[in-house]
Amino acid sequence: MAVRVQREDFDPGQEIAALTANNKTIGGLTVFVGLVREMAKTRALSAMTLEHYPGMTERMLERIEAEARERWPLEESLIIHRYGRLEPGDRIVLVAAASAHRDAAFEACRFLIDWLKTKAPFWKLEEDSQGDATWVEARESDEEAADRWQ
Amino acid sequence: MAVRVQREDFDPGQEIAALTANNKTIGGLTVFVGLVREMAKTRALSAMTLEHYPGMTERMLERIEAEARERWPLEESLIIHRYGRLEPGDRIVLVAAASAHRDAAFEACRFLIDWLKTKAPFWKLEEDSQGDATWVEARESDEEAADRWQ
Amino acid sequence: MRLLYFAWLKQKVGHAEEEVTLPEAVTNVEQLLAWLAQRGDNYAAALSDPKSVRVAVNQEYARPADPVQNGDEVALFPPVTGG
Amino acid sequence: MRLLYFAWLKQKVGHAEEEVTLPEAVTNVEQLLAWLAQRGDNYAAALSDPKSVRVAVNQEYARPADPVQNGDEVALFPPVTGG
Repeated sequence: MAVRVQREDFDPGQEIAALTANNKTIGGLTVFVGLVREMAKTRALSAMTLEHYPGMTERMLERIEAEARERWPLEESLIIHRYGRLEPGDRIVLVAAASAHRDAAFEACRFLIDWLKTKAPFWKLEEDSQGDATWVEARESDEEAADRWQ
Repeated sequence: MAVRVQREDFDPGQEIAALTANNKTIGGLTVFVGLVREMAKTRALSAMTLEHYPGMTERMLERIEAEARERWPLEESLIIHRYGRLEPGDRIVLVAAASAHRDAAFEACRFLIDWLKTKAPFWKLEEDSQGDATWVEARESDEEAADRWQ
Repeated sequence: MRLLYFAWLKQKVGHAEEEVTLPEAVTNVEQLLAWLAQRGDNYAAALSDPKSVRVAVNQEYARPADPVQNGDEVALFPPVTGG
Repeated sequence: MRLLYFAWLKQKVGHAEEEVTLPEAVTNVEQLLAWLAQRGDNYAAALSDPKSVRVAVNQEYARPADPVQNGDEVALFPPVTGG
């Protein structure tokens, strides 16, 4: 059970290994990794800057994680979210949930990323190849995805 | 797009890195790793042996993967399944799906493992600490999970 | 009261944070936003569309009727877009 | 015809594979299982519960009425439990 908000990249393999090490109760681990895509809605991106609210961001992520652990019998869980300037192909976020059974692992992992997207204070500033910078607007589909878990 | 049936262990981190390398169209990657649990239904296991049908197993996994790629717009997909003798904590299977969007990545990953469990010719022989060996019976819940995708 | 601004709200207001002393008449989030909006063109522009402004009081999401007071940390930001 | 057995079917039959020549009357999966079951106690025991036997003909899942012929590779096994 851990939450990390950091500028540095992370190593999914190392995180997965640490989550499952020495816990022989785990039958399934689901991991989601979000990456910066080159193509935004209508244009090619050269970079993206992620801003966050130090303090509140960690607090909200911890709450999302605690909520997942109340809803599903998880052995382990992890949320890592980066901030700062990222380029296409860079990792942004990792969420993981491990449980005795795969149902719980899948559902909790999906819940973590859906809630994170609507509850955790992060904002994306996209830069295109012309140097134009635009703040990403919240997507209704993200709200709908999070609403499924109400 | 790849399927591997192998006796050796695999490195989830290396597989994830290879899947996402140099593809800036990927926005989300979902990975499921299945592990040998120490506790079966009613007793502690000391080991498990996975038998398969060389030839048909690979063929079925390739078909399951092709089916996922028809249903969702995937950039990458991967199925690795081990056979032979495994101990509690050992990795059994990895399925992964990468797409521009997380919906497709999650659903395709779930589909891959659900179908694999009911269509791919693998059989598990569990050994407990007394040395008693029992073939695992197919679970109805696995059939139901696969039926959702019909 | 400590005020924090994020994302385009920070850009429109022109700074990331400031200390303010609330008039006595300002006791909830809605009143705070109305009071801020009349402090200058930059604030008016930043707060012109209340639907796109989210408020956190002491790092908890807050609604228009939720109370505020001097000593609070209040953050203003657009809907979140992480992950 | 090449016959393959897996998991407990292999243990009950006593071997993993064999070559057989089909009698002319055996033309589908159902007839094949009936014919095998009367070849000895080991076969009868392995095939006593048809609901727990799956059949693949040339590495494709097959149903009772699907045809079989000499030259086919036919596998008998319990419901699968991988993953």
